[in-house]
Amino acid sequence: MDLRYGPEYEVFRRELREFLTGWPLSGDEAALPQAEQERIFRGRGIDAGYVYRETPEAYGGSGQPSDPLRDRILQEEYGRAGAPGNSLFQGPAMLVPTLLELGSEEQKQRFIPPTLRGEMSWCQGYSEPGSGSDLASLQASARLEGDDWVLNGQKVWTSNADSADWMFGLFRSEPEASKHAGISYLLIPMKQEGIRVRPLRQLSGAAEFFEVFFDDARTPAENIVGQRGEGWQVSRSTLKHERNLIGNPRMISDQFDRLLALAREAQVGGRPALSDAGVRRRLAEIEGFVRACETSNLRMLSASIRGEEMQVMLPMMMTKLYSTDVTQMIWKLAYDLLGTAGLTDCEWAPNYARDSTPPAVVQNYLFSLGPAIAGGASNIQRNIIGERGLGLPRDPRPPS
Amino acid sequence: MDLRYGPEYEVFRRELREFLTGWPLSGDEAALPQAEQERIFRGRGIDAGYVYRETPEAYGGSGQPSDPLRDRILQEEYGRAGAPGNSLFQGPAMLVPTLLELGSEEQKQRFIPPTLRGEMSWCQGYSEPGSGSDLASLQASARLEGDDWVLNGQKVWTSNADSADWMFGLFRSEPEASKHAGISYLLIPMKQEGIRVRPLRQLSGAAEFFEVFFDDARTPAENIVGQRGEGWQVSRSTLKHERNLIGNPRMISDQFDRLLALAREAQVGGRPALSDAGVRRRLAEIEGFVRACETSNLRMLSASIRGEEMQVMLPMMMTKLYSTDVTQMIWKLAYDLLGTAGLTDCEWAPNYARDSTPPAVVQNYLFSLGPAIAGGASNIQRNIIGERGLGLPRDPRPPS
Amino acid sequence: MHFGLSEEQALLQETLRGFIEAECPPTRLREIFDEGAAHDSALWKGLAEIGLPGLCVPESEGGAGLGALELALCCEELGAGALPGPLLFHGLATLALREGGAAAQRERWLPALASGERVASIALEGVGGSIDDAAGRPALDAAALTGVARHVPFAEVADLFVVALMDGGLAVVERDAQGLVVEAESGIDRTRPLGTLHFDATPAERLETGAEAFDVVRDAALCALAADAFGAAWALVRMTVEYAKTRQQFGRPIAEFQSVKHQLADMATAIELSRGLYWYAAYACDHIKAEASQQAALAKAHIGDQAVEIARQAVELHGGLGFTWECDVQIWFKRALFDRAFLGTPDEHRDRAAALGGY
Amino acid sequence: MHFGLSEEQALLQETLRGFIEAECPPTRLREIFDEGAAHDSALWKGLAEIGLPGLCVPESEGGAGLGALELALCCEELGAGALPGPLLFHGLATLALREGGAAAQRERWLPALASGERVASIALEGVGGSIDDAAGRPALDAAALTGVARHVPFAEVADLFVVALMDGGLAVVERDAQGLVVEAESGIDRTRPLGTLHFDATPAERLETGAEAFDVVRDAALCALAADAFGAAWALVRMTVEYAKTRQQFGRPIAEFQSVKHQLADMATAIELSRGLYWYAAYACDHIKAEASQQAALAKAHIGDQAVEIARQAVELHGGLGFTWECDVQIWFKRALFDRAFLGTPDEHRDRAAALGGY
Repeated sequence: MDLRYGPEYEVFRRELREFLTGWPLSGDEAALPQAEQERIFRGRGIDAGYVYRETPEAYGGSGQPSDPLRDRILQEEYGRAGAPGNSLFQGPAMLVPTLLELGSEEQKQRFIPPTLRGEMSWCQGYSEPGSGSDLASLQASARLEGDDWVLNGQKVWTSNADSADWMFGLFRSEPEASKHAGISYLLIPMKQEGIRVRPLRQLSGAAEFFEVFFDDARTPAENIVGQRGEGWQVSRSTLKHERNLIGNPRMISDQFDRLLALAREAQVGGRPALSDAGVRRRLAEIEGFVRACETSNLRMLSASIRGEEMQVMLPMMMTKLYSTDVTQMIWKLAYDLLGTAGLTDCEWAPNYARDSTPPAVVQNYLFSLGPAIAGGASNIQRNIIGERGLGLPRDPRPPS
Repeated sequence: MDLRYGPEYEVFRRELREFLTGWPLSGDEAALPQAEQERIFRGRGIDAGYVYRETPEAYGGSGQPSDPLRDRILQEEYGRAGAPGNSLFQGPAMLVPTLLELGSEEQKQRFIPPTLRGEMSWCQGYSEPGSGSDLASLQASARLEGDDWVLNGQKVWTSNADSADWMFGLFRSEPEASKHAGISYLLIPMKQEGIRVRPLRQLSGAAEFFEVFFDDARTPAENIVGQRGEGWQVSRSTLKHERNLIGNPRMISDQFDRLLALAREAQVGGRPALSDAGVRRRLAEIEGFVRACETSNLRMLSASIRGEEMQVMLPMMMTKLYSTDVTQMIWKLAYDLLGTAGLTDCEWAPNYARDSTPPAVVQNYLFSLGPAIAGGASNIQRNIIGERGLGLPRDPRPPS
Repeated sequence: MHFGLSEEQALLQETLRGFIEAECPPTRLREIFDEGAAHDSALWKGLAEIGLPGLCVPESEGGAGLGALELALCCEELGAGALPGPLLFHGLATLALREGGAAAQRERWLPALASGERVASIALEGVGGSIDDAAGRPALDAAALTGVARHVPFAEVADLFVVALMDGGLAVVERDAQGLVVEAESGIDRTRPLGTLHFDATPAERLETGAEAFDVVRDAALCALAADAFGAAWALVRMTVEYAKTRQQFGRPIAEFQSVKHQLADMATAIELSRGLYWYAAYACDHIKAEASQQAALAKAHIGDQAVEIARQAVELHGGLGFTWECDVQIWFKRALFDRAFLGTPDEHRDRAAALGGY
Repeated sequence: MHFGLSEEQALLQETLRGFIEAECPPTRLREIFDEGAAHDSALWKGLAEIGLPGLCVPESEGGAGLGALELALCCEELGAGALPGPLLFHGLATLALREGGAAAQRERWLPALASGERVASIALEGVGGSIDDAAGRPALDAAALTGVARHVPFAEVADLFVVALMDGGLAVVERDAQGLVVEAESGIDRTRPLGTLHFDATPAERLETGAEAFDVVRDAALCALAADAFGAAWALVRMTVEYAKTRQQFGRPIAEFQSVKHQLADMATAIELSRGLYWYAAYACDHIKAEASQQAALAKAHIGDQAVEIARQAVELHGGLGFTWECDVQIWFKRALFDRAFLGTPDEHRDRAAALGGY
């Protein structure tokens, strides 16, 4: 065990910090629209070998060898600087790795460069109203008619569906095949008559997701990734990339820091919250969980640096379930610390967040309920841990 | 809603208190052995109509009409006086009601009077090592040979097996019949060659239970309650009586009072525990659960007074699961309050209990783990609540 | 000895339940909720027809003369139906007038409140944030009230406010009194909007025995909120049970998955067994004064926590749907959040219960 | 950057694991446990042969010169095997001598401790009951020690005690020193018996830099206890997984019941993801002094709580069997109870962590 980064990486970090002093832009560039400024700085990052590191230069990346530790340093330093680096949008983060692995040469050339440049935006079409944790039961259909796929059905929980140029999605193309074998992975232009997008309001009142309705929408036959009926495997590859993004190591810790900042301002029973033994103890209890997340993350990073991912399969399966619970703990206490101010949505806004526009605690509290549902409900995660992680037998299945 | 008992019951309570001033015994009687004193005072209670109230006089009870409110008053006042009333041993509490409902006239005459007088003691033979929550899978066998049942197999978790004169138990008498239909309910003399009793030590170190081994043990053919193969139904009747004993309403509250007394003596971080906001809040949180138990109990008592048990079926199903959790909460906090004194078994013994021989908190803590297991594990209770209480479908069963 | 509902009490609940089912079924509730117009005058008129605004008003002033228990029993039904409207707070205001008002004050205000002709609300929280913290409340000097009261339910609708004062007493302020400015708050529960009252030398009348009445109203309010949360939690359990029976995943209703079934069993157990807690506390308000404050604090804290935890699980068991605005679960979830936070969080009431319980 | 075990560290764990599997399998463990003779000289000799008593002793005094991290890694294996014996405490005592002793003191005591010829233990708790509360500890006047130290592991076995003093320092007392009376305590964990030391003007030698060494030993001790609890908890999870696969009820292994499976998944998750907590804290003891005390307190509190909760569930999932003395679950359960309470409960260490964390 050795938590020092070593001289080579210290140099890398120093150079990177120097580079990041270039953000925010200055001079004439500072007057450009925000999106344009981001595009410029991201381009410089690609040229410097910091952004889209592993994507070949031919497709618009910087063609660097894989190096999870450099990735971590980049994440830390870009995060600290608040600078635009690797986009977290679904196109660059999920579709591009999938195309690199399974796309045709033509698809790679056509889709990857504009996606990385931010000129082509994507949304993901997986979930359906009837298919949540049991995703493979999806019903939206694709029928090959001449040179086109004809699409019908509905997708839900689609971020950015209102603005995206394209969707990558799963459709049932072989209705006769078994559940998992009848699905194809298609790329679909969003701006067409057969597609209608409706905002999906969350219980918090915000509308960050959309429903997408397909009514004889079309996409050319060649816009399929992988073979017909193999879409399920293709999408697993995407999910693998999602999982491989170990995630921002500071994500939970940042939330805990915000909780602490809130606790410094809050009152309990008319006295400062931090003078209350019960509050302090709840904070320290939560900090135990937060540090557990943080150190688990560090452990997975280490394994990935050394190519020993298999040795941390168990913690990798467990992380989502755990961090979901910890996030809920954090915002539950934050909500409690509001006292009766929790009765109103936006009343409380002391300087508790790092960024200048702190979302209300109430919003965070309500939002913290989401992860237990999204991307495979917590009960599904428990099945996976029990069966794949601990070798327990599968549930008895009903006659099918 | 009216929590006053009304004049008739106030008179009853006054007379009862007067009667209970007779305990402890005085004069020459005070010199008798404790067991003899208890026998005498219990006999006086029967004569006065206070003890074994609903058992006909012919069988040694006091032949009074059913009155749950008088029962409650008796429980409260006998409890306060620490006087011997209805025995909680399994003979009077479980076997006698079963015999009254399903025994032959001969069985009633032979077994009930000496059992109530404390001259014939009983143990219960239900659980087996392989049959815990799935009790009906029991394997101990009874084979009719001439005029005797011949018994083989093993029972476990049997209280008082070392001292009891008789056992009432379940045995598989019809090996060909289906699981529930092959069981008989038998009465068996314990003092015989074919029965061996071994103490079963609990994790706390105490040995309050026994294992009982049958090796061609015998009991006369007539010692069967109900018909051959109907033992499961007979035992359900016994369990019904067990459930109908709503239980001492003060059981959980008494434990909470002991927790409070302990908290008054304990230190946390070198200061009195009760000056600590976190401890006070945990106590009040637990008190919420305790009062929920107490008031639910009161509600069930009320329903039973008015013959409206059906209206409280749901809380009746839920009570065991809940009070098990609450008991664990109480002793968990008590154990915490010990601090490092929890490292040793018996070190801490301030005057926290009402009675003169306080069992150690550590023992209580360890013992509090038991109820989640005994008499149907908590998971089984949840199935019952879900299926019978909420009308949820049964689990899919494996092919049998 | 009867720890259960009398026929009259059961009938009261049934009547209100029937009214809500008929007049504010989920479809109508959804309309009101989305419009944010929580005071529906037709609903209020209907409630007035069955006498509910006068529930706690003495018979001599045209009411039913009932107490904290009957108010709480009604609140269970309000919570179960997530009924929009000021009935809970109106009931508490009438209780304050009954307990704290001189004869003339009672005669002056109560009849119009009993009939439902006028609507009252309560303003017990100042800027201190703690229910027993009087220092942050508005002050009454002669007959002029100055200060701020926050989180006042139906502040924009009520004709009359019972306001807790810095000196521990209570005062009555009319809606159209001079120097009263009402500012809407962006409340979390759209079935019960909130507002802030700003008083600037506003004419107000002190209730004769307001200090004693404050304790009565506070304790009854905690019971009423506990009951509302209890009703809301049971509604969420029922809703989730029904959803689990019909929602199919992996070829069977999710209710067949043992972990779902057990979660539902735990939710139902947690709420059902706390029913007696609010019953007893409310009964104590009416009949066992010495126990009322502690029992009310325990009931509010306990049921408030349980209800929100049940709501959280109800969201989770509804899957993606539960996370949407469309799904009615959110209406009850926010109802439970309101009941838990209004007049103080569980922690605050546990601190009070510990002190009142002598530990 | 490598947050994982080096080959040497992994080998250290494997070696100890192999030793325990071979020399103290459950059958042998059970014998030792039932006899209550937790210091088994054959086991100690075996540990000495693989160099473990000298783990934290500098190479110059015959040890391996390793640190708090390696000690904690060993403790994980000790906990996993519930190995009876004083190794954990002996290791901490050698750490105290290394950090606090003058050269002459190190040379005098460490070689015999490194070889395992003599056994040492620690006596950090006085009669105050709180780890940082010095007032209740024994006092050293000139070279005479007076007072009481409680909860001293292997008090009846150790040849040497490192004793925390009222003035914040540390002293060394030999077992056969005059005026030292050892009184056995009825400890909860039979793999690690406790005793009380009564000192009456007992000859003792002050360690040169004992006050600094106290902090080092305390933090290393908290990590070691966290690691022991971690190992014990994982052992309980594995044991329960195996039991659930074989125990049949209602015609199938209970592991097929979803609620059992999910409970096991939660147990495994709770413990596995806290591994890094003890790793990091122990690493910090060796390399990031500024973070060591807080991280050690958090790890001890967190893992101590998780392990006991896992043990409680392991008992429950073992059904009636889990409640018996016969069932090995109790051995690990009590091991976890010891690790949780020894040198302070989770609440106490959370209070310390809050203060150390600046909140």
